[in-house]
Amino acid sequence: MSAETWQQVVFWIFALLITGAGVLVVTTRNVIHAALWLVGALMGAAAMYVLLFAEFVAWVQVLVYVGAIVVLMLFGLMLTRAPIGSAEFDNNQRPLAALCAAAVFVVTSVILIGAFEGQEINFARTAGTSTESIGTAIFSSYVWPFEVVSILLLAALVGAVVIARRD
Amino acid sequence: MPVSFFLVLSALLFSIGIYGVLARQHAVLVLLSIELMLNAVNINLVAFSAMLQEAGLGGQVFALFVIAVAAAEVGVGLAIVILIYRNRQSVDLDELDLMKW
Amino acid sequence: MGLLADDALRRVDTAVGNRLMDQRVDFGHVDIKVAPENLVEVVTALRDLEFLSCKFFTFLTGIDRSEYADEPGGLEVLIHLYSVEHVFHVNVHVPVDSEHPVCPSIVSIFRGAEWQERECHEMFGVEFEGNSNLSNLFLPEDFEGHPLLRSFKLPSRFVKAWPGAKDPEEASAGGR
Amino acid sequence: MPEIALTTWQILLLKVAVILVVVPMGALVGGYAEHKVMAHLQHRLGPMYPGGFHGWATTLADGIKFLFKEDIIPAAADRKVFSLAPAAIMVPIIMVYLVIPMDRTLVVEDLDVGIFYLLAISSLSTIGILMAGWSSANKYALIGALRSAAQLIAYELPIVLSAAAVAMLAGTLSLNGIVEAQNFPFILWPPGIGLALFLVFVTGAVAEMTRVPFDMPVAESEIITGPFTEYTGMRYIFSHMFAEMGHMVAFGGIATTLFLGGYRPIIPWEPLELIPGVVWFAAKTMMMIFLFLWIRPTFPRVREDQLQKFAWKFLIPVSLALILFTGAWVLYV
Amino acid sequence: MATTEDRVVDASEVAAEVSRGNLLTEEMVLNVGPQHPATHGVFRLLATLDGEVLVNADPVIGYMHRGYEKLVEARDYRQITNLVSRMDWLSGINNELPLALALETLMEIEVPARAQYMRVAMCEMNRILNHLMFFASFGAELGAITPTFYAFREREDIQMAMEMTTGGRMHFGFFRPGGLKEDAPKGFFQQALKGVRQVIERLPDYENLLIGNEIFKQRTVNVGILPQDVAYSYGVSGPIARGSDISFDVRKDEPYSSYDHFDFNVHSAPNGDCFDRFWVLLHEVVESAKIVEQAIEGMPDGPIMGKVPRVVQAPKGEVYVRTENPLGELGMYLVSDGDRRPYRLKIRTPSYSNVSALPYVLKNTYVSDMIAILGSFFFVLGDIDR
Repeated sequence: MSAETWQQVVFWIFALLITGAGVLVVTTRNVIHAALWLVGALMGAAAMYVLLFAEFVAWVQVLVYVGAIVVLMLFGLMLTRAPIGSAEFDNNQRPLAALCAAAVFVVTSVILIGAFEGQEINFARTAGTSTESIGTAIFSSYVWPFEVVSILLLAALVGAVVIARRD
Repeated sequence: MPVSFFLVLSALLFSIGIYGVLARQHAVLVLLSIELMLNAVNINLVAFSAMLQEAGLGGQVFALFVIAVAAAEVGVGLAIVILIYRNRQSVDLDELDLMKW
Repeated sequence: MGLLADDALRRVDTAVGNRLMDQRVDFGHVDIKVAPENLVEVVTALRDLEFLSCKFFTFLTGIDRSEYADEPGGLEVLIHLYSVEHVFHVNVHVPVDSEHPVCPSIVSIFRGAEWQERECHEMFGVEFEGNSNLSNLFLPEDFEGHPLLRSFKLPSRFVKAWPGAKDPEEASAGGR
Repeated sequence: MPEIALTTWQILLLKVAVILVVVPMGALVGGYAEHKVMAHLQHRLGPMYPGGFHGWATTLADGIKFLFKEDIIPAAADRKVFSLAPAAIMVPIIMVYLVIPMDRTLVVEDLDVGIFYLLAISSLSTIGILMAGWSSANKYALIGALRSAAQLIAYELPIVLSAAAVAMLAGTLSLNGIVEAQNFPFILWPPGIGLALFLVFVTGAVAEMTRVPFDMPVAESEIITGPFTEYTGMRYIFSHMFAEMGHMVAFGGIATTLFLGGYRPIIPWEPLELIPGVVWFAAKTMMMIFLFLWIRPTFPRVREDQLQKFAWKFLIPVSLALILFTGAWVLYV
Repeated sequence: MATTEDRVVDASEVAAEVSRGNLLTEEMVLNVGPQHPATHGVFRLLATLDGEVLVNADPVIGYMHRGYEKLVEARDYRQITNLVSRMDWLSGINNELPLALALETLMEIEVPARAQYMRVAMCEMNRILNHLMFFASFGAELGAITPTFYAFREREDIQMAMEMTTGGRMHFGFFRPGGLKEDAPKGFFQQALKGVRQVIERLPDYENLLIGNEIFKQRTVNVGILPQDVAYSYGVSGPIARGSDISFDVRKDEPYSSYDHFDFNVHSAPNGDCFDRFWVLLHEVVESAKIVEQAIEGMPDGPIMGKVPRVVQAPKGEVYVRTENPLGELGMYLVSDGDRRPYRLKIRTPSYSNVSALPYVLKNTYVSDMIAILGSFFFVLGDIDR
């Protein structure tokens, strides 16, 4: 089998994983299970990034998203002891929501497929992007957004502390 | 590999996220759904970045920024949820119709 | 070394002598007898007065003298206090009614009395007025009777004599 | 010797097989070392009989004993999560070994972002611990899981920061590159900074492994091994014992790679180069493991709030300052 | 790093907030025990938690209640000697002493000097055994495992000496009203001296291992403070009381069994926290070792049994006798109506009174401090439940 086929196989496996896990996140009846399924979806996305030669992004995804954000979510859930178990967490607008989501999906897919028809990702050309080039990109072309994001993070940090403080 | 594979996957994930945001009552579950949507965006960005290699690494860099923003969002979001829970003993978004407490 | 017992008794006498039913020295310890209604006052004085300062709460228990040889008596609550400063002991005997034993609680004076009163309650059935929590401390919640009363016989004593009371051969011959 | 031609795939499989042997062996050796090192530090013999020589088979016997134990899942537990948790703890630990270079070529995959991969993967087992603690339906387990998560988040930062400083010194994120950059091990050179970074890393590592003095999440005398209270038999072995030992060996290897010059001799001197790299690596890793084991019988356990304060108010500022110093060193020296 | 003081304030402040109802957080009831490594036996603590703060702690005892006070009423005195040594199983021989003393007081028996010195030596050796055990367990509770093994190594030699004489390692049954069961066997004195000298020699090292450790200090200093007046009103005695600045030791205040012949200090510490309790405990070990040395070196010759009638039968009367058990004041109030059995024997055990102060100390502390406090309260379950 050619490398191309292998990539296709890997893509389909992880696409199924992401979709399945995503669907379970929004339908499962247990909040902790939902968070754990989100881990599955995120890991699948990380695998996608590896497939797309964005290794650095993939590991940042694992480190920050899975290692920190989801842990924080689980931590918060267990700490507050808010209802976790098999209670009904959905409201009564499920059909409407499904309809809405389906509409969004259909419309965007049609537009996207139409717009990017025939465009290929050429894996042969890509020798993988080195981490160094990402660093260079961040600190040259994108240094302003980087600073803005830093300030945003700082603000969020302060904000979270202020909100959650007991006084 | 056609780029539209990734785009459709991303659109699908985004729609799942939309469904979750609309249909869920539990605040944390809504946050989780938002994470799904952000990830859909990331897949898009990275796929475009791979497609347009000559144009630089903007896609990947922005994916990193999105992750950073997601971290900030979860931090503040979770703090709010905990605060609401502490004051109202509930994280049901449909019950939070008061603008003050 | 601390006070001689006679000196201690004199001090107790000056402090609360008019409240006592009986006072004497027994094996170097001051023995006083107090009616339940005067108990709180006497114990407070024993603790707070400078020249007594019996601050150390040793124990509180009951004694059922109903089968005491020759001179059977009633039920009494016994409180033992000790003065760390002046090194002397006071035994406070509080005679209570055997049928309906009631005694004022001294938890407000000595915190340690809480558990001891609970124990005394379950073991002797003494009601301590003012102690809000008199649930069983040692015994199971559904235990019936007050085991340290003399009228409460150890059932096993009747079913089977204590093995050491007889020679081993004899005991093993008796079956189980 | 006939030339054996192997395809990339075959080599990869072979390497994975080596890893799958190395990890359990490492855990076994770690377990045995823990028995004996601690015994001798405490003036006792430790296990002496199984296997003949100094009770070497004790760990094996222990493992076999656990194999035969009943696998109990509490009635109130969340069955799926409960049974998956040991795997979620174990798999990341095994995956860590994939990138540690044991010799110039003896590494499964020399990733471009090696350090980053290590840090990302090793943070994953937290999720397993949270899963275990929550699904056990036991208050002690839940408290343990929460403590564990809080601790791992807090101590991840010093580790990441000190590893980042190492990456700055080496000018690469690849682990092989880092080893090659260490003509003198980083612990010796740059003087002071390297040692301080090493100490920060080791402190963070001990906390990540939840060993004394940072073993609040599994404190036996308080919450009775915390998240793993309800686990029995093989699940217990995998989630706790094996994971702890695997973690310890892995962190020994990481510290060796980052600070002690990995598979290279301690000083660049020709005769020392004759000794194979694997030997150097193994010796240094053993030393690190001994250090970890030495810490355990020496200290009491710190309290949860002291632990958090230590991380946030001392370790993280110190490691940030060290990053600054490292940057200055790289730029101006 | 923040000092421990502001942490203490912190916990009580949070608890005060909770009680004012300002914070709507859920309280969780945690069952510590009956089987829990930190409780050393079947002891249950119902802990109401608010986060990591203990809002309320309710000890539940009685799992080991054997009803000694009832049992002794049906047994004669020679049987009781062996019964009481099972109360505080870590210091068996100390438990036998007050019973012997009570009977000797009532029956007016003179105990020969050699028996008295032997009693002191054995009681103090037993005290060392007991204190070393708590040294071990306290370390283990705080996560330091090494003290356990060191303590047990030191215990062994002394334990051997005890075993040589009495034949038992825990329940000795060796004191009789009027004296001892037997004289010391050959080699006992050497073995005992070897044991205590080892303890004196090595104890500074152990002190450094724990007391000199910064983490240990952080865990114990200003944790679980028991103020002096509270200690009095709960009747707390022994090393715990001395840790709360109460210089109260029966051996000094009302010497029994020739304790006035020996030169020793009573250590007390000012703060009443876990550290002080532990400090007192460790220093008592050295004092006890010194007493044993003095007793053995000055051991008089002579009989080991006074003039005791063939049937031990106490005359009518009531007496309260107290001794300094390793854990505090062990007292026996003996009411005799002239029978071979006691009419009533109230046993005042130290652990019972000491533990009754636990709810006070545990209030508004952290969960992890709870373990340190439980460990520093040095109790034996058999001694609580009797």
